[in-house]
Amino acid sequence: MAVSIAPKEATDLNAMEDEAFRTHVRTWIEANYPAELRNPPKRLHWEENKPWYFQLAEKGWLCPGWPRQFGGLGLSPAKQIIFTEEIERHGCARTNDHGIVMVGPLLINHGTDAQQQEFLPKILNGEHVWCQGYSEPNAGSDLAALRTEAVLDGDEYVVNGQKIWTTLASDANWCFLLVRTDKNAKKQEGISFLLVDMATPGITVKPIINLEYHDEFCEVFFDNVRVPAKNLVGTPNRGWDMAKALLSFERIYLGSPRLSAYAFTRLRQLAERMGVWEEATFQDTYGRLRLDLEDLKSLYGTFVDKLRRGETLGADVSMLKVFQTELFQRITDTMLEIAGENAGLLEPMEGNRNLNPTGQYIQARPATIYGGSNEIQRNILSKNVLGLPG
Amino acid sequence: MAVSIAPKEATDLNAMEDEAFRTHVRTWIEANYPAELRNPPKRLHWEENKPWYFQLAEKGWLCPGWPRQFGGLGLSPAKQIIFTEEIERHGCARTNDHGIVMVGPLLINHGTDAQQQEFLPKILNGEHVWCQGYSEPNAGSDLAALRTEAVLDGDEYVVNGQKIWTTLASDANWCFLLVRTDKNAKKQEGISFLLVDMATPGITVKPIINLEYHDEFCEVFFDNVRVPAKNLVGTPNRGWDMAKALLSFERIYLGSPRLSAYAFTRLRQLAERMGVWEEATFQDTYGRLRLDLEDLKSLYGTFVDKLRRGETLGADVSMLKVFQTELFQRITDTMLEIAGENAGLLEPMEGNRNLNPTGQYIQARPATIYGGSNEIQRNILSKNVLGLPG
Amino acid sequence: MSQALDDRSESIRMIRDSAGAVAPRGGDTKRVRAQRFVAPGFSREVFAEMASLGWIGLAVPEAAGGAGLGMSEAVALTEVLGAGLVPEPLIPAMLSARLLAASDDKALLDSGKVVLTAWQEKADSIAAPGTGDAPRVFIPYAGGADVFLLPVREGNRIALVSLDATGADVVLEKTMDGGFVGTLRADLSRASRIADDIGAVLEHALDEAALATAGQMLGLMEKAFELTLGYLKTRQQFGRIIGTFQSLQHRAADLKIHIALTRAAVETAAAVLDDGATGAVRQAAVSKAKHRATESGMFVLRQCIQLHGGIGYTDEYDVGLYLRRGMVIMNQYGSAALHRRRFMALAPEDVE
Amino acid sequence: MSQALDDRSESIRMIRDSAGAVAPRGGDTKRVRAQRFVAPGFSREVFAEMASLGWIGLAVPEAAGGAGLGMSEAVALTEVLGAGLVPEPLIPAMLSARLLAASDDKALLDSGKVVLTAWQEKADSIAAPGTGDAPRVFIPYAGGADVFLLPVREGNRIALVSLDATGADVVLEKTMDGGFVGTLRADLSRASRIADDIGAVLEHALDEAALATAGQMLGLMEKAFELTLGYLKTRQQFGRIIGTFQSLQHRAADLKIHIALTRAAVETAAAVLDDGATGAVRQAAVSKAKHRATESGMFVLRQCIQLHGGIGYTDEYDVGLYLRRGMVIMNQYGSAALHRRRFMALAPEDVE
Repeated sequence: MAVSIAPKEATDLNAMEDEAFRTHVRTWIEANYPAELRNPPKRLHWEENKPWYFQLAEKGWLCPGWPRQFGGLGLSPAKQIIFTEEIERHGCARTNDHGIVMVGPLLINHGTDAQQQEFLPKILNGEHVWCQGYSEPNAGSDLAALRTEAVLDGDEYVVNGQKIWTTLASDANWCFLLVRTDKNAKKQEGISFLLVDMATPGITVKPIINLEYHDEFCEVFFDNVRVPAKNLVGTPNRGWDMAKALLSFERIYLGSPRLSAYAFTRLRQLAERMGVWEEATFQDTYGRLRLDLEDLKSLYGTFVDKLRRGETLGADVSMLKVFQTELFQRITDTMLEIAGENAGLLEPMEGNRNLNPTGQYIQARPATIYGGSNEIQRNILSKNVLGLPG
Repeated sequence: MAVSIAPKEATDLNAMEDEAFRTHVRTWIEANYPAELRNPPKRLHWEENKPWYFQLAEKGWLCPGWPRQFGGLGLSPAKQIIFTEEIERHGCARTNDHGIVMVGPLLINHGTDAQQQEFLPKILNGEHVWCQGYSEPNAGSDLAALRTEAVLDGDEYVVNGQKIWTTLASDANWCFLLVRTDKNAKKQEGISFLLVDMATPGITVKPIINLEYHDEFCEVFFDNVRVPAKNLVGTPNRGWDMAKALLSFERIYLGSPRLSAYAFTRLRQLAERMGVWEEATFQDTYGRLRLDLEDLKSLYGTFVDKLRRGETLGADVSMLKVFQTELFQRITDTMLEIAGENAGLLEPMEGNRNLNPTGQYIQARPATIYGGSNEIQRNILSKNVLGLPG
Repeated sequence: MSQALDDRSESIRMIRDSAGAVAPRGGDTKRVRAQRFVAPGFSREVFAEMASLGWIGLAVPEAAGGAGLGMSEAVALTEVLGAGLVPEPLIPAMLSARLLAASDDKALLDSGKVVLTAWQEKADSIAAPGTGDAPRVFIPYAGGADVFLLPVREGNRIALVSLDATGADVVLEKTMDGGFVGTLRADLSRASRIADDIGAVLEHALDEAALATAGQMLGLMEKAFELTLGYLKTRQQFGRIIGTFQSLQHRAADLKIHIALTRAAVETAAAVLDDGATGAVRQAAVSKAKHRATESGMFVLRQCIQLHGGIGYTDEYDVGLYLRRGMVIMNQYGSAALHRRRFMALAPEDVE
Repeated sequence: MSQALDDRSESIRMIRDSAGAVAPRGGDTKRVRAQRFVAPGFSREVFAEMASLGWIGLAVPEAAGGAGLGMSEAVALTEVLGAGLVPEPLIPAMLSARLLAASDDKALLDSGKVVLTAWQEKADSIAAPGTGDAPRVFIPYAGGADVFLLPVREGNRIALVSLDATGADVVLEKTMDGGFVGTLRADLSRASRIADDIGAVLEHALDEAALATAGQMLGLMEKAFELTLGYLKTRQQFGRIIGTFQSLQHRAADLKIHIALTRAAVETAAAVLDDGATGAVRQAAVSKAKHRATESGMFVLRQCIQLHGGIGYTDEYDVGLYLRRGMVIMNQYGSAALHRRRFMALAPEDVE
């Protein structure tokens, strides 16, 4: 028998008119989202995030894309887009969402009934907070070169190795992990998907201090970590294709104009504060950035339209990630250029979180690196979209 | 006995003080250079150029870098730089100078006495006008892939093949040619240097119309062209190193700020004519370009200083070519941007040769391609200067 | 917006197909090359064919004698014609058709005559002051006109007069692409008044022409890039297909992004206009599209030359034709700077 | 100019060598890291060593108690110290030394005290209005000052007063690189006047400080690029040394060009100042160098992070230290925009 999890939200929101739905979502967000957490300057930790997370869970809105059969909101693509737009418009912090956007869809598509029954409810109620164990010190852009290995020993896998750039691993109690289960297979083959309880003995999490002096990313070390074999998702040695499919979510997410759009509003505030807003040369720079942003929105819109029509996105979605992240950087470059000596301050200017050129600037740096560096994205575009040879 | 050719210029100009020498050169140029040929919009043909060419020859100033023993001016590096600066400052057209800057030095360094005695005087008196047969349809950036072959038959080489991008071949009566004389050798080996009379039967010159609707470049076809074996320069199959050495002249020449500097003065005139000169945004764009130009001049100066000290230039001279040619393009891009519908006119605006945005723009296009494309220059920089692998 | 686009997809497809009649699919440039610098710079036969296909009055309502289609179809058409390097002055003729539909001389719309509007008084402009005695400049293919329309200011209104081109004082200049532009010094005493108050219609028509030109630039970019990709996939240097060089691959990826941005901006703007937008909303959409098409268009065309190397600099090879056409149209109906300024001068609430 | 540089090559070499005492050759960043966010943000011992090496008064004439060297030596020194990420406020101290040499309190020059000049009244400035009661802002490492110098306007002249830092109202803010800047609200009633007319000297000193900062940026660029080249030559991805990827090779070539342009601009400017240039000629040379150092410097530092990939974003790896220091100094003594405007406002004949 197929798994069935009762959704918390009793209403089928797909039945609402788009604009009514938008208002409904907006109203609820405005009433419930903590004001002091709007547009946070850094990625929030679980401790800061969880009141909002549990509020979403309580409302039944935590997993808007999951089918209602699995306890999700079951929104249509078009409605999901509106939902996301409203979340972004309000400046809600990104939550610890790996369970929601990665593990959930993974298990819904590839999990056993038992896995679905065990894990999905605990994502929905916030009991399990997930992190993603993909990158390794020598397998960053070249993810398929990963070497963390899992060897079957009885009904357990024994995991040894190291992951890096694991976002908010220190907040997570579960980890979905790419491991090598066949060392003799070709690179992309022999990789499997494991679900690992972070409390298992042998796991060490070490935060990485980044250029923001913040600890969003971690290293995670695995030393003879024993994982039940039933926690392998899908077919052994066939984890790579599942992992790649999950990354397609990330590419459209990273191509969303929201980061650039937010930085852009702050650029104006900074320009006004620095007294350059009225200058013709600044206006010209600002106009160029603004038109880039508006055209990015138009291009993004064409991809969103595809989602709305239920189409899958092709490799050309990489265009968004490249242009968005580089625009984000150019906007924040401009911030430093006009900030005078404030370009060197550690904290927001005058205690005003909206005047934080250095924070924005530093935040923009890794955008062109993570989620597949822009060099990788351009490789994808040239080979998979333009058909240029090897 | 070594060759000795009496120089026309009786005075040893090296003995003059630098500033006196500069004035001397400048005065003579101003008195003798045809006013209507200053800063010509296109490369001049021999018919237009030759009065000035013969004037230089008559004065004995045609070959400032050649030793006095070979009939040159014998200028020191420092004096040569001043000489070139004055030529460029006045906007003298580039002459059909391949004999002067390429064949002369080649023969002086590698020619036999007989070759020197036969060819050098005829360069000095303007009887021989040379063109350079290097590039081929499938050997452009990859020059060493050339396939035009010369097979020894008795005391003659029989040449078959095709050259392309031969500058002003239709004006030349002699050609120095890179040919393959050993088909079995490795790519760079088996290449020789031949001197070919363009009147030899079997040679066909076909001008290439370029984007300016001008015929500066030609294709040259060789069909069983018989060249005396004594016209081979240096050691057979060892022409590649000589050819490369001659190209080093070109790299500093192509890095000279003169094209950018000239275009830059015209940008200002155009801006004034279009009524945007006073605009703050234009001033900002202009200021950026101007500072780029000034910094290019500073960098160029450091290389010229090396020449002045008699040092040889390293591969890092490619930096000049890259930055200069791309600056030249950015300046002319800006011209089109402010020119309104004049950006589409074939001829200079209002019959004023100084208002010729489209001519300048089109002229700037091949600058990043010829003389080793900027892609090739960046390869050279990364490998030979920065030591990056492979 | 995108729903509207979906609804129109059939008429857009039909327009694209029909464009093949004039812009050969294979991209044959023989006719285009033969036409260069041969007065009037275009073929009257091909122009007549365009008229008979209903393209001149494409966006004019059916009630006023047009085809009743919209800007989504218009930019699809100018894109295909741009890719085909078609020289015939369709966009100027469409502009005139808009004016004629609002005039007393609707018959002229269907006459098959080449009607060009001499609206422009200075370079880089999208406004028609209507100064009566000002020379009208940069009229595309003015040598081929049968009739000129002239906006003429009368107090607060702009009237429209028509003038037989025969005997008119027109001075022609050659353009980079083998065409001509003309300056008209009109003898208004010979003109006939055909509308009293054409100002708003003209503003609308100029916006449409700017957007159609952006569509044309999109066609140039697409086709030049297609040629370039083909070249990258076949040309060998250093014993390798040059398309395997990563620096060229990444540049090609950047060009693709700029083309995609341009298409999104142009098609979005067309949808906005087809939704009936007026005033600042219309201006914002048009300026955004024309700005992008000019900036990204010239970037792409420049780089296509560079990626071709030496051969790209020859007249013989087609890619240069696209650059030269780009130079001619880049600032028609306003440069990137003009449209950037216009966009920035609009209130944010109108723009978003 | 280049002759002058040749003549000075020996003293420049000596200065570079001696800098090794403070900026370890191997580029060890342990001391620098340990100093971060530890008040006052620098080591008084190292500062004292700099003083004893004669660096504070490097460009002050020997007759006035300085080392009698010039800006060519100064930029060579700040370049090496920049490459070593040395936090001690040498450039501000050199600026103060210039003023002290022209004051009645020359003894302070040799006192070994940390003397900082509180000249700045607003962000992004290179002019000292000398408003008596204005808070003085962005004083580097103000928490470590023993004495503040303040320019104070009196009619057409600018006087100089000194103020014991003990008990002064200084508010500190942390900077990205682990240092501090301070705002001083001075109680002028506690100050002593030490010069009556310091305006021209201060302008000169500010130009020198801007140029020395350009030299410091050059050092940051050079060292960050060196680290990056090393990384490109050793790091493997996709089974290859990443330095074999052409797109990264070409980017590295571009960075090299920007570094070379910066060096040329900085060293040329230093030679111009050492030739005794004044007024507009001096300003043009300095603005050209500071503009280039800021624009190209931040470009290079940004790209060095990118070329490192993820590891470049960690605090643990050194390359990020250079970016953060670059953020702190990029706009000190004037942003790129300020210097571009200043350069453009000068008459061309003064500039060339």
